Amino acid sequence: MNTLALIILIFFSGATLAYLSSLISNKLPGWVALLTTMTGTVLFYMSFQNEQALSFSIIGLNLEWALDNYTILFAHIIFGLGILASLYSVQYMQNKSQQGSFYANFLLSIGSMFGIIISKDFISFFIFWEIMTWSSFLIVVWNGIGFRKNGIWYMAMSAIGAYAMLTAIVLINSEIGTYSLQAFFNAVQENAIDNLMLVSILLLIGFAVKAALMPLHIWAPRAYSNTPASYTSVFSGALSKMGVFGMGLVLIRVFRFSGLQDNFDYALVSQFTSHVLAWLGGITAAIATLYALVQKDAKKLLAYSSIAQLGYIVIGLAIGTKLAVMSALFLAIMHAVFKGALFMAVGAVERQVGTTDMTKISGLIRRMPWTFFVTLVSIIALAGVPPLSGFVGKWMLYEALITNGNFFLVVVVFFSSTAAFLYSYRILFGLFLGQEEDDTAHVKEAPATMVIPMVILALFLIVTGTYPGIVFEPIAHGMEYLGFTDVTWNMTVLSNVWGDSVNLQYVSTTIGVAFMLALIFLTFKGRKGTRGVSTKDISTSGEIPLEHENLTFQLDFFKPFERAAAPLYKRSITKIYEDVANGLEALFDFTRKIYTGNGQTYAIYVVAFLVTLLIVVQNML
Amino acid sequence: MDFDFQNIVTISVYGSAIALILIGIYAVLIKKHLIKIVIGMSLVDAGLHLLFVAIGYINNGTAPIFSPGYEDAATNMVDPVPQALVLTAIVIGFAVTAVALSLVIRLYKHHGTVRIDEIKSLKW
Amino acid sequence: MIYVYTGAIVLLAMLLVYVALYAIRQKDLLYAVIATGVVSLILSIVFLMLQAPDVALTEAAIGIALTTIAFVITIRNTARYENDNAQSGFNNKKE
Amino acid sequence: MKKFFVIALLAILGFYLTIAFLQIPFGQNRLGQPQDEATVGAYYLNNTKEKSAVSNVVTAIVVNYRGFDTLGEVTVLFLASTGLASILYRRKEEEVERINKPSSSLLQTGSKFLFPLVVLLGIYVFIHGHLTPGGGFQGGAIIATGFLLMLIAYQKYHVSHSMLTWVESLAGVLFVSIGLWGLITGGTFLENSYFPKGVLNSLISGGAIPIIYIAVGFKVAAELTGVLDILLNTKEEKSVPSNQNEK
Repeated sequence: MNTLALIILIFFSGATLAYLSSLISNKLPGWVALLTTMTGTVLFYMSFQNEQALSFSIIGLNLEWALDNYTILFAHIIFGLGILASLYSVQYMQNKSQQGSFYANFLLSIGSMFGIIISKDFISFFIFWEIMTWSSFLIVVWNGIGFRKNGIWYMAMSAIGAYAMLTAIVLINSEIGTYSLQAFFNAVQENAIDNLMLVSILLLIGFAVKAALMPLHIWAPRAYSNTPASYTSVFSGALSKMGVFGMGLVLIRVFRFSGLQDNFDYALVSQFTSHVLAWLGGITAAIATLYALVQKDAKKLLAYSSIAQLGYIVIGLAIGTKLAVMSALFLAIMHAVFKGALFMAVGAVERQVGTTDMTKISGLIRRMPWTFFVTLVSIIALAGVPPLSGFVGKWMLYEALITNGNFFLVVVVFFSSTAAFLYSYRILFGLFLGQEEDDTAHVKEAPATMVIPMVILALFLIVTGTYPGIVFEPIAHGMEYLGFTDVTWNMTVLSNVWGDSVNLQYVSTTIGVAFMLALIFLTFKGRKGTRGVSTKDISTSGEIPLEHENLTFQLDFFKPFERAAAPLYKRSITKIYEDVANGLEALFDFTRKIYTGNGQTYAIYVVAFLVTLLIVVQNML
Repeated sequence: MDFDFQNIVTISVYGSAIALILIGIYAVLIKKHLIKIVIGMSLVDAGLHLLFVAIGYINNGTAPIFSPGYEDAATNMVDPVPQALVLTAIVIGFAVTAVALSLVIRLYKHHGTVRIDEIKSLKW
Repeated sequence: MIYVYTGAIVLLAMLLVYVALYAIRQKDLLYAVIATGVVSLILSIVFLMLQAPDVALTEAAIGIALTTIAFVITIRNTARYENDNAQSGFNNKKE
Repeated sequence: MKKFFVIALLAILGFYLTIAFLQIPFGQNRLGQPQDEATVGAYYLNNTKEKSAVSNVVTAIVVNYRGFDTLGEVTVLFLASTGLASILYRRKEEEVERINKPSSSLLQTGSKFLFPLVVLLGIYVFIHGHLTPGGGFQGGAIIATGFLLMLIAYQKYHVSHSMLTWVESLAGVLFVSIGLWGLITGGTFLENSYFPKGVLNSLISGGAIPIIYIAVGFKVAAELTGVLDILLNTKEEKSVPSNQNEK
């Protein structure tokens, strides 16, 4: 049997099995999920070297599944995160009810993500895409709370994307008569598609929803913060990359290597679209960063941060030069790793303390040292500070933007990654540093099965910070599939077109030594001379707080900044969508007035319709 | 169109049938009293029946019955099919009218009125 | 003979429309219902003239007798005049 | 305003209807010669005499050629009477006298005199359905008018509902079983080949057609009588106070 079909089958039957096993015991589904993911992953890594294509036909539709290098790149993300998240999940979900449906959807979404990337025809692509959307939607509303607030936004936005994509697929089929992706790319090469731009833009809308691009991003913070953390790491790390996957295909294979660059109109429109997308990515990064700054909930903060990071990736893909695409794909993988680690860390805090509200927690560093270590490493990578791999991606992105002449975008990206320092410091400080509270004194470190996946991800970040070549290799292969030729990369040295180069080994050695010295100093310095007081009781400083009033410094952490940026927060996209929805509702309410309650009026409508039909048929046909 | 007898008959028969239909629809659409509406419905019925029978008619034809002594008259008979259809339709029309009238009675019992514009429970 | 036939059918057709209009315009529903019965009667004659004796007989039995009676019973149970609602049955006189 | 709109609509509708029907010449022979059998009507005219031995072609069509329609039609009638009964349903204790004033003795005597004659006429009409104009539907309706006379004339006169049910059910069963018998013996529902045809224009002719029409006659009579009885027995309502009527 074909391995690809076998992997899909394993995941889908594993989902069924997970649900059925929950009828026996609520503890079983977690292990079933872990076993399924492990089997699938092992099967994939055993067989992906010898490429196997599979094509079969169901009810007259030819479905083609195959692996290629671009696919393998994303398969690494999916399986890597999937297996770690399912390991993490076993303990994380321990005491929660209804694990059966959670794990069934968990496995369905992982399986369908793999299905999406191996699909070489639009039909199975769309079907897997919808399975992915639905399974993730069911996890978003899994805990049964906040359906109206969170789930409906996700569903509405996904519906917009799905309809756009379906329209594009139908248009493509009407032009070329087949659903095959390869035939579509060939037709693009031969300029055989009349309304190619419309098709591309519709496809891009469909992918932009999942990649949480600016006007379509509003579902993301709600959905990310409402899912259990063990799935959020997959959700934010891998599932959003499906949008990136699709955008890469469209932006690179259709826009950049279409064989139509000589056509002036076509080149103009495609470049315009790319520029718009790049700017949307930049705006997304900036705005989402600003929103991340003012969040009090760690999970929400990470959700906004995810949107900002996806913005960088979209910029890279939209710019479309060799270096930009490389940086985008590198950032995509790195984002999957560090955001997966961060969501897991926050999930661990949530499980041990019971909340992720940063105004209620502080000083967990001694209680949860491993989680602190993972968070520290991850946010260093997130902020793009040298010794870790985030720096590599940012470096390449800056260079790509500057060499391409997008100086304003450089400013935007620079601004948002600077602001990223602020929020990443806040999450570190809010959860782990500061005064240790009495009510968190009993907190223990998370269980080993939760810590190990996080630590693996953190170690991966450290290693790739010094040896980014490990990741560059599959990226280079993937880019060759997309159409780039002569992709060069180096294991440890970053060099740019101006002749400067950074040897990452020296950098990480230097910083590592400095870090060790500081750690030794701080360990021996101890806590002499500091006196612990409750941060939530500030009557000692002369003020008499009201009861139940939380006055810790965690509140209004960035108050001066917030005051400065206040006008920006006033205009929320959510409000625009809500206004549109309310307007539509009012319109439909107005339309409803034709139902007067008088049966005769309805009869008049019928006769009027009949007469109109008669006139139309008699005079126009 | 020259106005010979044939055309006069054509116009008067078809015209009266169509006029009956239109009058009936007018009553259904405009009249407020439910019984008037049901009257309108039966007028539409009547007009349709006339239309059907008129289509099957043949000049100087005979009824489709082989009366004793006229057993070979088949060449001169009017079309029996519309007549059979109308025969059925009249009986069904009575059933429909009876049910409609019973609904009128029921509505009157329930709402205390037979004016359709005062019965607002169709509002959505 | 053809003149008589033609004249009769044209006359009946005009009468049909006139009586139907009367039935629609009449405010006293009892009269309107009787007029509907008359429409059926004329229709029955027209059917007979159009060589459809079966249909004529059906229309006579059902259209004239039964339908009219059903209407009359309904009027007895509801309101006699088109303009009034509250009063029911035959017993009230028109103001 | 609404009135003018509707009149305009109806004018357009009438215009198109007139145009459409003026294209069908009135009184022209569109059947073709019956021997050609170009239309279904011509086929019926040409074959009824030999195949069914029925002189009334309309009867042959209603009962035999389109007999399935007739079965559906009597079903519709049955449904209508059932529907009426359920719409106008009333509990036993709510029943009141039908008519306030007793009828005059003239009406009573006349009704008593006419009732058997009317019923006899009805029976005559449906027994001769295959020979003369008329048949089960007409005869049934005539019988129903006879019962109507009695119902109007006598306050106490009551049609037994169980009797109506029995008559109707037996007639229906007869119809369906003749049809099924045709299915068994001849291969099609209502196949008219197993009864002796008889001689054209005699009372015993036409195979199963007279039997079916008699069954239909009884069934229609029972159903229409039931409908009228239900309508007549409806309680005369004094105006019901309703909030919609308070203006």
